[in-house]
Amino acid sequence: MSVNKIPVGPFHPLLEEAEYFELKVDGETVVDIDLEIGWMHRGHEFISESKTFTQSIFLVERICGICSTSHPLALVHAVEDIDNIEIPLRARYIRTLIGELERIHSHLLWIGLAGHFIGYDTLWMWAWKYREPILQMFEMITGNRNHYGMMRVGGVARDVDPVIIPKLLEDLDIVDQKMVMIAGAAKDDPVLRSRLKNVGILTHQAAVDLCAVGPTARASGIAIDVRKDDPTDAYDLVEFNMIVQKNGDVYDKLVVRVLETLESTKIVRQCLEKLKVVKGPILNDVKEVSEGEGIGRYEAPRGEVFHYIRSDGTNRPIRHKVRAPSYVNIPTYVASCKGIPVADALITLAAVDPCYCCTERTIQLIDANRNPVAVDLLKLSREKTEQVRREIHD
Amino acid sequence: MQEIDQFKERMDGKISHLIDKKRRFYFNVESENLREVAEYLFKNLGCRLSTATAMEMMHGIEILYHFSLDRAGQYFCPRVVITDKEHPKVPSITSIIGGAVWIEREMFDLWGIEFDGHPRMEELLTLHHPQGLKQPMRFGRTE
Amino acid sequence: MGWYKRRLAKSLWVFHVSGSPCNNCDIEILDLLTPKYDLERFGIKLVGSIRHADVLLVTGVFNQKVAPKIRKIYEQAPKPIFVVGVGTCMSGACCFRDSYNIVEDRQAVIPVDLYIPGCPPKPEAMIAAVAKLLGVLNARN
Amino acid sequence: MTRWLFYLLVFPGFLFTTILGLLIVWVDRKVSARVQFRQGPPLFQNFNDIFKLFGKETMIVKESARTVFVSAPIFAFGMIVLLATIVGLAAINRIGFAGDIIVVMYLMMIFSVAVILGGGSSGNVYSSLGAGREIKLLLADELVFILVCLIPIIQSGYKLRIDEILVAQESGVFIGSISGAIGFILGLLCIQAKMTLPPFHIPEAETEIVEGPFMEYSGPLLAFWKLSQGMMYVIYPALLVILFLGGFKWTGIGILYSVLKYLLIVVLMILIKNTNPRIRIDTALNFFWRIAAPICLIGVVLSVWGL
Amino acid sequence: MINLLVLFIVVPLTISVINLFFPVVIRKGLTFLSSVFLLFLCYQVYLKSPADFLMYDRLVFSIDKLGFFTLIFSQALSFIILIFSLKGVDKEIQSSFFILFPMTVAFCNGAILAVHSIVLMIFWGLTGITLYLFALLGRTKDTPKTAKKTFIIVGGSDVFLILGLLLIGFLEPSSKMTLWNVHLALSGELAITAFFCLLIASFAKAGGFPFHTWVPDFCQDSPIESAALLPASLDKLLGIYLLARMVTSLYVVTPVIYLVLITLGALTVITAVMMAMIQHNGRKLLGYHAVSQVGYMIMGVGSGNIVAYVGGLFHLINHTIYKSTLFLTLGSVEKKTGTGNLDDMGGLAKKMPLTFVAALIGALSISGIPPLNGFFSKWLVYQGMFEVIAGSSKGIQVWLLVCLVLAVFGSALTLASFMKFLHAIYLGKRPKSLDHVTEAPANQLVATLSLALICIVFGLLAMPLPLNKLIFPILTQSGLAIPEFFGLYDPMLIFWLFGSAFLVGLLIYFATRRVRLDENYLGGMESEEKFRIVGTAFYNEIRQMSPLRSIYNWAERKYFDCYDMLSKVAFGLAHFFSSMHRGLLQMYSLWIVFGFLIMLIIAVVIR
Repeated sequence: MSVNKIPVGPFHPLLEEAEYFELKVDGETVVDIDLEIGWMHRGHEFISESKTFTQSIFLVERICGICSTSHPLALVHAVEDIDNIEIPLRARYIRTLIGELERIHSHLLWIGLAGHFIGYDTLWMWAWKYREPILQMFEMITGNRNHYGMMRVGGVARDVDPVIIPKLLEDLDIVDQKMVMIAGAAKDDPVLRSRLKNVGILTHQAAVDLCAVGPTARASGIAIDVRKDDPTDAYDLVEFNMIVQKNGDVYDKLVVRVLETLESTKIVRQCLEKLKVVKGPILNDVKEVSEGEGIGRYEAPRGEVFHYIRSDGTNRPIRHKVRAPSYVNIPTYVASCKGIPVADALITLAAVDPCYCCTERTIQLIDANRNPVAVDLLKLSREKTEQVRREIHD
Repeated sequence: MQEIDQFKERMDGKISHLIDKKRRFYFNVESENLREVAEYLFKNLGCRLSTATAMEMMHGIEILYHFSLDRAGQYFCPRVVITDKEHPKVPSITSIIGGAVWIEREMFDLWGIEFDGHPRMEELLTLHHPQGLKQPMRFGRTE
Repeated sequence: MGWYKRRLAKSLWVFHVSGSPCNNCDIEILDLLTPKYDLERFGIKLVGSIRHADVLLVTGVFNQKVAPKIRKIYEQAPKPIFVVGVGTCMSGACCFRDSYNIVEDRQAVIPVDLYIPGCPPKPEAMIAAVAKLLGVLNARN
Repeated sequence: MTRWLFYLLVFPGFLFTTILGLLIVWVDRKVSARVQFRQGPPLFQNFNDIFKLFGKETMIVKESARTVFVSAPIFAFGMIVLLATIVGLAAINRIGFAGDIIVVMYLMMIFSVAVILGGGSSGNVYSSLGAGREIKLLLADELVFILVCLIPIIQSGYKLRIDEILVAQESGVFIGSISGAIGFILGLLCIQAKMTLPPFHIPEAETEIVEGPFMEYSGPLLAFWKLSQGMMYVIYPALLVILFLGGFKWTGIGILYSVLKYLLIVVLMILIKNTNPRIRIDTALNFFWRIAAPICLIGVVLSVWGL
Repeated sequence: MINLLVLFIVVPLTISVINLFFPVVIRKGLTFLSSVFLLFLCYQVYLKSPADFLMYDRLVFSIDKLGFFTLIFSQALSFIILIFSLKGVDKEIQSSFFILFPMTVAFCNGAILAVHSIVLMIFWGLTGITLYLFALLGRTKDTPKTAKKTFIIVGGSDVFLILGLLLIGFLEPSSKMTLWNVHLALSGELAITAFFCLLIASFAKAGGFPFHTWVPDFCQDSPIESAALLPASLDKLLGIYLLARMVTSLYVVTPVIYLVLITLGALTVITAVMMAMIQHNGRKLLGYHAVSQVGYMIMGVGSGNIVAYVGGLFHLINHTIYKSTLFLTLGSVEKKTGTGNLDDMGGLAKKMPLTFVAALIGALSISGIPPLNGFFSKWLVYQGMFEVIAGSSKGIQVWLLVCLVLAVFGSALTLASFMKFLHAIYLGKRPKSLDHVTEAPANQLVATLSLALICIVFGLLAMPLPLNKLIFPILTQSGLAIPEFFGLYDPMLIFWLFGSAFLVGLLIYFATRRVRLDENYLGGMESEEKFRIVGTAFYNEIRQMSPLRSIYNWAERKYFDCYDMLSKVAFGLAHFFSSMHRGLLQMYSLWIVFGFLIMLIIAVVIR
């Protein structure tokens, strides 16, 4: 038997980020697989220790661009956990609203990319076309497409303008309608089904042993969801179902994500309806954080985000631990990728919706006064462009 | 919470410094009892190992394991304190929990904590690092 | 050569290099290809192999591990090749400036022709920048 | 001699097929874009792409067998030009020779040979993997393609010349019979696979093996591959039109019919392309050998009895 | 006047005997001289008309056009293989090799020239013995087993040959045991039995299904020069020569037999090529192809159509040419790298460019790529097949169409397995251990390149050279009409058109290129030795496909190998009987009673 090795990465069109897999193959069958990470490691946890809690929020947002509100949410949960800080009801709904909108956009993103990975560009384009209204809703609510900066310890930073709520609901209806269509297209397409069914199976036992979380675990029949198990924010006030499938193959992971998106639109609608009614403050001003430790968790689109904060009573943490969902989901490849063809192995690797930025976080925050200013950057950019142009003219 | 009471009863004498907050339960455990505690939490209680946090304190290096009891939304956090800062060494729990491989590798990588019985004690994030970055999270690393 | 540059400006094949970003710029770059922004209108296409590329879109702060690889990628690209730095990270290292693991002088790793600041840059900004790049190419006539 | 050079380089051959092919690729990209709610590229996009590639650097791998690496795409290009000339002459000028259909069938395999030689010579692991997939895909579709080609041969009374097959269709196109319809549908799938279009773009799967055999190619050499692929867009559907739809006519309303027949096949191919994910190589083998081949064999048997 | 034909046998045989007493260098020289002399002799024979030979020893040796056709190629091939063997044969076997070589040529010539049945039997048997001796020269651990297997299959088939020839002599006493102009009608059990006896002999010699199993083993274990000489060239020539004799001069064949032959041909093509695809050993792969190509010849010669007959004969010589090319290039590679395992090779195209070119041409030719010679002969066979099909009834049409599809698909499979062969040896990433490899020595290059050149020439000038000069005379002599296909498929036209298109491409490339050298692009990783794909694993998917998987597994357990199955049965029976001999008197008496009963029952039934 001849065994050869295929490198996947660091730059490979399969995954947008830099990572490096080494597939040991016999012909086209993957015999063994090894992963080397560290290409994204930026040292978040180290920077974080020099930041105030409020500054940290902006830093942890930049752990990952896709789940860019999950990390701040988990962080503020962790800080609130130290002193058991209560937050206003309206803020709770707004947090849930943002979180669920993000889940929709993240799942749509994965569905699209999964389509791209198996060479189904139409699915990609369709999914991303309907992801765009969600980003627009974000822009209406928070003023930015990504990196919203909405979370604060004790509440949220920005209120949802009641004027835009009807418009948001209207947009949501369209998205909902299209989601049903995409769900139908993705679930019932026989070719897609034959391509993904029984591919890269992660058994229930392996998922338990490898401590998988989120849709990866739920597709393998483990019914865990932080939103149900340890409800924070408004999750105990809204109605939704937990989606659990049995087989743990790529197809089930797809189904879990598609159905969860529909549940999320349900939650978003409930939140928006409530926001019409519930009035009140959106931020409990938290003056200081006492000594102690706190754990914050939030169900990000990829699974449980875990933040641990240890405070010594000052306004900065002495230890800030971040554990992103991909960090425990990616190692499941050892259980699901062996003995299957290369083509299947690659889609299986992509099926946990890996986010290496999250995995290799260890963020370190920077002082606020050293934060780069946008105007400077624009100037820099312009100068550079001019410089290039001058070079060209010469 | 009956699980916590059960656990306290079962592990009586092996755990100390109990902090029982709402849905969070912190306690200290000696490194020789760590595997027993982990096995009980993982196998008997059906907890999931969420992650482990290493931190360098004045009195030594602490490793705080986070076990999540998902059906109750409860966190069990055994804390292991290692006083030997130069050569920190702890028994590995990879043989009990498969998911601990990366978690322990990362702690070895960033703090230099060695895990006895780990199948592949190798750097996780700074493997083949061109500048040879070693244990960046330890104090006195550069300054 | 003027004729050729015009052809080049109308057919830019883009290769995406990710040097320790937060993933957001990468997703926004992909977003550019999708129905709402559709860069294919300008003849811009995402390619998988560096050998086919005309433009490298670089994102991120470059940690020390990935920097040599990015250099290698740049050297392996067939000339003429243009490098576009997307995001604040590329131009100013964003909030990662104090980390122990990033490269200070990114210009030394890969000579950037054009920066697009923003965290992440809005797709419209990127289209504007691409249009500028086309202008630059046309200006080389 | 001059006449043959004209055939080769201008009319059914090089220039005509190239220009038409690049326009058809534009149709492909445009229709795909419309299916995906996009605008799509401008009309002369592919010409710009090709001209641009001719001005780029050619990267050649130091360790590779350089001569093979360089000559493989040109070899493929030459073969496609030759194929275009033979098919075009038979379809339009009605100049054929005995057994030209067998020659065409065998010439079609050369493209895969060139892809494998070019991919293999670079020494790249992805290219090798892609070369392996290319040859497996060839095996998968070849069996069915032989059977598909047999159906018109049998229906025309064992004529082995393209022009005689066309003459035999003047009383009624072969797609009108049951076996002809079976042959046409499976032929469409075979052509999809021969052109490595989705769902059969297994050898050059971008997100798996990074364009496979074409991965190391750049500049003019890549342009030759792209040109060849563009020209395949002209030849292969045209072959299907010849075998099952009665070929092309250049008089009166016939022109419109000819263009419509051709576009019908192209649009069908684009639709198949855009509504299916890439399948695995073993699925492709299973599909062609165990599902398509028996069905096509039934078609052959039916055509023997003139159905 | 000395009989020229006798010289064909006497000269090499004498050289072989003389060689016994001289050192290796002189052996080589003498063998070479004799080979040159025989070639010259061939030319002399060509100048004379067949009638000239009728007066000499008509009953022992004679020559007609078919014989001459076979003779000239056996001389030419053995000459080129001799050039290859002049340098590079293993030191240990060199001395015996140059004794066996002329001997083989002599016996083979004897079999071709024999006109009397008894003479044919003798020489036929003798070639089998030299085959066995060559097999014994092998240096692998399986050599004795392979040699035994070869001897039993080929020698066993000799028995059938003798039986068949004797039966013909008995049925047609007027022929006086000659082989020419018998034209026996195929009716009656004895005639048919004789036909099938001869068929077995010819199939076993040429390696047709199901008597092919010795060929791959022989190719794997014996010296590679002998593999190129015997199973690839001389044995093919002999076997198909006999088949051609059978269908043209020995018998008047009925359509049913043609159907059987075509089916057997198609089966040979497809079974052998499917086995070839999954081989990991280069020689074994070529060995299976040596079998599969026989299928086309059987189809062609045995289809009863004149075009296909021409195609079959043409395919015979084409096969000997390109298969020798492939064996010899593999030989060069093996001698340089020291291994025959495809897994350990790769990327040799840069180190052995000329050998690669020869191998490439051979591979393209065997896969039937126009305008090379392999395509021309296959094309003739297909065309003939179509004529046969067009003239049959509908049910038979379907049957023949399936055979035809298998044959056409067989050549796609051939292409596939040769792409794997080429990729595994010459393309892909080169392992470090092969960095020292250099180009093959001059004599080997001369041999392989000249063979490759013949491939091209026979492909392009198929009509004027081999067909007009050698094959059409056979037809006229047998009283058959020369088929009407002039001015049809023109390889020269294809060649010129393709050449011009290629030239245009080259011009464009040279006008626009700006070359820079670089290492492999692997997503930013260094190009390391471990990142390589060997070609051998290409067809794992096909091997794993059900139901092919079980068939392959059976084949690897030798369920389809008649020799192995028979030997198993024989050993099983022997074991059974030996276990019965316990030495107990009661048991023996029981046996006697039992046997007596059986005889009684038989006697009763017969009455």
